[in-house]
Amino acid sequence: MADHSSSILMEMQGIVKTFHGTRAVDGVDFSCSRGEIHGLVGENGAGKSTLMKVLAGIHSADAGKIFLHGIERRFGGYSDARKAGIGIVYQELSLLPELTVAENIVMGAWPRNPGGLLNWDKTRTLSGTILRGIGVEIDPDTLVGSLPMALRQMVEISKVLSKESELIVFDEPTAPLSRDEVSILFNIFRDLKRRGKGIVFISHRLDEVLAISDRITVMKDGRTVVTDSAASFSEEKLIASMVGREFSEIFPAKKGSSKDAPVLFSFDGILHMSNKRVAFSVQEGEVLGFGGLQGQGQIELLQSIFGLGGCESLSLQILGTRVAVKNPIHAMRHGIALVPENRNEEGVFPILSVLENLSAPTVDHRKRLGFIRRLEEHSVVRDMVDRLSIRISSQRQQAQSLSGGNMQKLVIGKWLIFDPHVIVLLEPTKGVDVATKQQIYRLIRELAERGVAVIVNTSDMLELIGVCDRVLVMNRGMLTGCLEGSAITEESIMKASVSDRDLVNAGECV
Amino acid sequence: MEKAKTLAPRHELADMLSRNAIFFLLFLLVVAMFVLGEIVAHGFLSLSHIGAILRTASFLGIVAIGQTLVVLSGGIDLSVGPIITMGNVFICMFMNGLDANNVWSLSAIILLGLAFGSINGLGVTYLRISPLVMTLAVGSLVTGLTLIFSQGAPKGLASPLLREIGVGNLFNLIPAIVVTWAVLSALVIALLGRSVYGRKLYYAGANLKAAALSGIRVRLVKIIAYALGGACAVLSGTLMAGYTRDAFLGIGNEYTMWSIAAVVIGGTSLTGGKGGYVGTIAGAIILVLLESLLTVMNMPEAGRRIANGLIILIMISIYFRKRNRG
Amino acid sequence: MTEKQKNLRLFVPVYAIFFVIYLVACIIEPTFFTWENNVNLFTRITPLIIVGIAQTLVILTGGIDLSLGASIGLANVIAASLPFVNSPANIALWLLVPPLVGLGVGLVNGLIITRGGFPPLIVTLAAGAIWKGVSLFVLPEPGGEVSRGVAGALTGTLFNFVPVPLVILLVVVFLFQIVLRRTQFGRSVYAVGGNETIAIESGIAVDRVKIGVYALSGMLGGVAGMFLSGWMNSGDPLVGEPYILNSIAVAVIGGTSLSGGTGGVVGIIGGAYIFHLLNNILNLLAVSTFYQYVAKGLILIAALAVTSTGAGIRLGSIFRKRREAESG
Amino acid sequence: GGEKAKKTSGFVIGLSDFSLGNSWRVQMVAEAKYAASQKKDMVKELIVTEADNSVEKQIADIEDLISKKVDAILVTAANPKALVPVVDKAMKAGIVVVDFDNLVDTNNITAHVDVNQKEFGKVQGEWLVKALKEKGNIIAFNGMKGTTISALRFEGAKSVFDQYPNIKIVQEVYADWDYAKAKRAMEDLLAAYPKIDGFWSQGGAMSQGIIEAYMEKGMDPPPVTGEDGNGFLKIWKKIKDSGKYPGFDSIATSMPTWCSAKAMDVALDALTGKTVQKYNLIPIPTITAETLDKYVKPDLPDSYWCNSQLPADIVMKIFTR
Ligand SMILES: Nc1ncnc2c1ncn2[C@@H]1O[C@H](COP(=O)(O)OP(=O)(O)OP(=O)(O)O)[C@@H](O)[C@H]1O
Ligand SMILES: Nc1ncnc2c1ncn2[C@@H]1O[C@H](COP(=O)(O)OP(=O)(O)OP(=O)(O)O)[C@@H](O)[C@H]1O
Ligand SMILES: [Mg+2]
Ligand SMILES: [Mg+2]
Repeated sequence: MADHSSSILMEMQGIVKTFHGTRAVDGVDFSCSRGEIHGLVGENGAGKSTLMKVLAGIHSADAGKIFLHGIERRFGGYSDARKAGIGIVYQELSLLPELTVAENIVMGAWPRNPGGLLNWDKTRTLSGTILRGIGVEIDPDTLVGSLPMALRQMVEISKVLSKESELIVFDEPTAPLSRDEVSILFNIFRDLKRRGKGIVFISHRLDEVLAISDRITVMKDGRTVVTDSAASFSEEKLIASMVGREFSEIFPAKKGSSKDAPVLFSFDGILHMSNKRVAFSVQEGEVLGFGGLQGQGQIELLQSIFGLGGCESLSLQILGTRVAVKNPIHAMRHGIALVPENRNEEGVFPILSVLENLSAPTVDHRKRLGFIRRLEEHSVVRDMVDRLSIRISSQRQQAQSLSGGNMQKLVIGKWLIFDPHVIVLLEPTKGVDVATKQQIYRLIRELAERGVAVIVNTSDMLELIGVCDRVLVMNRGMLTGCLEGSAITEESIMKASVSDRDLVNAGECV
Repeated sequence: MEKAKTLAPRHELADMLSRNAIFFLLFLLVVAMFVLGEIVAHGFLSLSHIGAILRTASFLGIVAIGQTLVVLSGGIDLSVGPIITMGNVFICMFMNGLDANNVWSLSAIILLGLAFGSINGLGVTYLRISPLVMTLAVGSLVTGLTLIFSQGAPKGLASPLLREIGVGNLFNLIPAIVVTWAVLSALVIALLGRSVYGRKLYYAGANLKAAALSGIRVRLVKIIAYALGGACAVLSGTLMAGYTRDAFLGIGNEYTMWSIAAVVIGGTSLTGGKGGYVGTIAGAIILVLLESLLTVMNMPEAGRRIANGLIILIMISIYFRKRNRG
Repeated sequence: MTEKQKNLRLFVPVYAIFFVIYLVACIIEPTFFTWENNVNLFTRITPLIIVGIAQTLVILTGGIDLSLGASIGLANVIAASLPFVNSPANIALWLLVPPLVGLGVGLVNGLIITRGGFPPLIVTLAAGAIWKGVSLFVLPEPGGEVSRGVAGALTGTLFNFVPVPLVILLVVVFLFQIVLRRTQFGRSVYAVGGNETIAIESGIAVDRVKIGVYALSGMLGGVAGMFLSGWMNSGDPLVGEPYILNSIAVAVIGGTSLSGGTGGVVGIIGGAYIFHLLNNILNLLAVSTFYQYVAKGLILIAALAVTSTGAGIRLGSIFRKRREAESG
Repeated sequence: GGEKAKKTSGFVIGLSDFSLGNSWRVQMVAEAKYAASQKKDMVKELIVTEADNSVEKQIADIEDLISKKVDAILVTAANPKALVPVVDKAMKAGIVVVDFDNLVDTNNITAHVDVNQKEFGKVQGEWLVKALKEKGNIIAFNGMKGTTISALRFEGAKSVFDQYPNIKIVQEVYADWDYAKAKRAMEDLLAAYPKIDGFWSQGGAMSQGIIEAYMEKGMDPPPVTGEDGNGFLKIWKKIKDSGKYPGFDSIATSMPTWCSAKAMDVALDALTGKTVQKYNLIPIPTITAETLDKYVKPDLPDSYWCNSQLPADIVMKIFTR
């Protein structure tokens, strides 16, 4: 530790931050040295992002001190912190989709002519250089809104790199990235490290944290549980200190293979984006996963099941009967449910109550003469709150006052009340902590066992491997992999996700 | 969960109190204004004057039913003024002063209101035009049609029955129109609080995408809100014809902004999905009461405008202080 | 998609509609395509363009300014109440005071909105009522008088040929195009309207930008009020009323989205023309005013349907953005 | 214009009205149209524009009429000052311009056709003072705030009231000549003032609203001045004939709806080279309880204005379904 203190870049002492009585950060000490990658982990809501936002001057701390190079500093806002050399890559991307890549990168610090007017040429060349520096080739004039998520994350990173900060905080930058992209990012980390910058790296992917960090801090309930060198942690140990107990197995046991189980659901259609035919089916008791790099047509394929378009000549069968689905209402009529990926925009009603949120798809099931049977609604909702152990103080509590994980439970819960035959889950554990993840995995398994056709799309490789009985891998709008049982490994998924062999066309996949 | 359950009752009570605090506040404001009026002008608090105020508030209150529904759905309706005038002009034309025409005239006028309201709704949902400008355009359209059909000179008369509703009193005390308003209010409050449609309206207003992805026909829900908005506006115009007997062009003009002000003062959020009609009732009464108070105080036009602006500012600062405190 | 493509998508429809109407007008009514008539049109659209820009600035930040009518009205009555002798001092006064009054109105709006965190629609609605009251206090009924010299300067011609309103409108549009495109303030406007939190996190002084747009909006309202006082040769406390909603319509037809963050002033001229061409043609065709309302309603709906980037949704498009994204 | 004076027929005439907000204005326009139809030999076309109470739109309307190269423009102005430049422009273009009803504040115009609005208010005021025996609290009901007519009429009335120290105007109300607004204001005023001795009302439909507010409360209305709207005259006659409200009496002054037709005559005279007077005053008849029966038209609708030159069949076409 002694040699650390000589090169300490930033130190926070006794930071406290309260939101309306909730102690988000409760007396935390945290530091980062030159050339150090400091991993920060903890459950959802542990206070990681809040701590970092205090560091960046976005929140002002209720108590505590921040030192840069041993000098105490107070930041009135992010621009202060940025001038002092702190950069932050936000967890929720801080990019404006309607503006160009170049402008997003320089935003807040536009290059200017001597006359004071913005210099667009300089903006373009500057951002182009930075992007190329991290191995990304995008036209700086492209609108960010038309980029895939992974590229957006890269733009977000460029945005911070352009500021030449001394300490850079990366708050869950890897969530939308593929393996390759993560390794590019880690190369950037190493480069920054070599140049003596400090890095704070927050992630829920513990293997990544263990792989890249020098030191790791674990937070829980707004406090620091432990800070130690990365070498002294194993994944099990990390999880144990995060959740405060031993964690035997995150994933529930899979169902044994049963080739002759009846087919619950089958899909056949031509994907718009590739004009290729895609077909698959789900057997009883089976959890079907979709994998591959992001943006290879998985979302189009799966959303079309719910009547949101994306496929032509669509033919869906439920228990052998053909069903026509042109919109979500048709889909629901046939018992199809979809849990969207973007919880805040597509999933919850933030200003409505827990009760109203959970009741949304099924209000029509509980009506008499156009009016809602309120007692029944209340009890149905209470049962679901209990079943998913959603932490609320009252059914009339607004959804926006819940934590992210609990919000996710609302989104899943409302479809469980609907009691679907087929459920499509898009990124069901995005931004959800380990304990909640475990619960959601159990739930998925339970649904499958109860005869629901479960289809999961996730960018988390471990999740695919741990949860799914069968995994379909897509690449460029084609099915390029169909893996089952022990064949589901990281290597096989990776191989399939870069393969160009259209299995449906070759007749190798149903 | 055990913990949550035992905690629940106290939370619910505190919840309810804070939820309803605003209604107490609005109620207090109404009382204070009445008392102030009585101090300024003896007779302000007489039953007949209260009746007169409630009657005027009824016209506004009924338009504001539609405005509340539209605002809850996440929109706004600037066409209510022209649609009120259309209702006022056309009902007199239809009825022509004869009770025999009542049934078909009323049905026809309500259909007209529903039709133009639906045009608003269709434009907002299918053509994806912002409600602010869509309803503005429809307002212009409606004004033109009203002028063309009346050739600038409204014809006909309200029927005796309508006239009775417009100016008559029940038991020599309560204006019949206030009773009409009360009945409609009860229906709307039940619709919003208890019905499936009402709930869907909140869903659509609170998060359109999430509602659509929960299998709610958000377009239909919105179109119905606008259609009901149109119906409420023509109904209000019709009742105004009962009050004035003849039709007047431009009778609805000021109701567009008034109805929005009533909704806002009543605490409904202009971003949709939050609020209800109870507040709007208070909002309507407060606005009319203010107008009346300013009349007896002999306030010049300039002062009236300022007072109207101030009361809105004061109300929103109360709502938002509360919200910011959490 | 690149920015250029987006801008084409935003502004081309407006001008397409404008040219179609203009061409049809030239064909059906010979007096339409006279220089005199076109000069009349320049004069009429100038105040609408000025307030259209004002409203666009505010809308770009995700706000709205319903008090524009009041700032126009207040500046207008104050302009008409100023001494109207043609002395240089008076002319300077006349050119300075109304915009400053508008600026004051806008500043107050901006301060209330940012300090209180209140919704702009309600604040400006209420503030509009208050300022309208003040205008009625300054000049209870239409009247007052404006120096003919100044009035002539605003609505006359330069070098006996170039109509001053045309110059004004071109300069204003050009100026604000530069402001929006090339200044830090202008770019901040887009950032704030795109996403306020992100703007804050990018180190933009969001409150200052907001106060700035409301102040500018008020000031432009003041300029429009001044222009109108010159054109009308007098003051009218309620002259701004129709401009409240018309400015919003023009901004939207001009390609600016009411949800903020996209759009600009390039489409404004087309938008303002679409608005005024119709009355002009129908007047020239001697069509009853009654039909003008209907025609205006219909053309507005048609124009909006083509240009509006409203917040409604198509079910299939819930994931559309992403799909576009993924196909490149 | 000199060269146009040679023409004797085929004139195109524009009428720029500032608003069509009430039945008086509708009838006024109808009078012009009727007059034009009676003079088909001279008037080829009458183009009516309506400015929706907007000064700006009226200026634009007149500019368009100039572009259209009409022979004459009849104008009733939204604002006396605002139209001066555009009238100048029309005069410069050699167009005959005649203003009427609401005049334009200029001398560079072919002719004015005026009804003495001050006199209108003054006659009403004098009658009210006499009816109240020079003593009492009165309320003044004005028309639309900001219109010249409303201001001039009140000025005339006030000049009378100011001479009598015992006549007190306790309140001025602006009810836009509108029935509903007047009635609503009355409901408040009745609560605020225990006793009002009389009303000076500029007329329109306001007088009717005032009286009906009293009658609906079962009270006896005091003297109320009014205008010659048929609806008001009918109520007045009903009250007079019933004898149930002894406290009520009235006088109605009259603003002729045919002032537009008169303006057209003047314009045609100017166009055909006849000499026209610069200032043409139309006298105002007054209606009292004695002459009431002569004016009221029980068979015609309420919205009809009795001082009219329109034949009954046209009136019926305008005002009935
Ligand atoms: N702006 C805010 N207002 C109110 N509460 C907040 C705010 N930001 C965070 N919180 C609360 O503070 C706590 C800590 O949140 P924070 O975002 O720091 O967690 P986190 O550790 O980053 O979690 P995650 O892994 O989910 O990103 C949570 O209870 C959260 O709900
Ligand atoms: N924006 C907010 N405003 C008010 N209260 C909030 C806000 N965000 C969170 N909270 C409160 O803080 C509590 C704790 O949230 P937090 O995110 O820490 O939960 P958590 O236990 O981490 O759950 P999860 O793992 O599901 O995220 C929430 O239950 C909520 O009531
Ligand atoms: Mg959380
Ligand atoms: Mg976080």
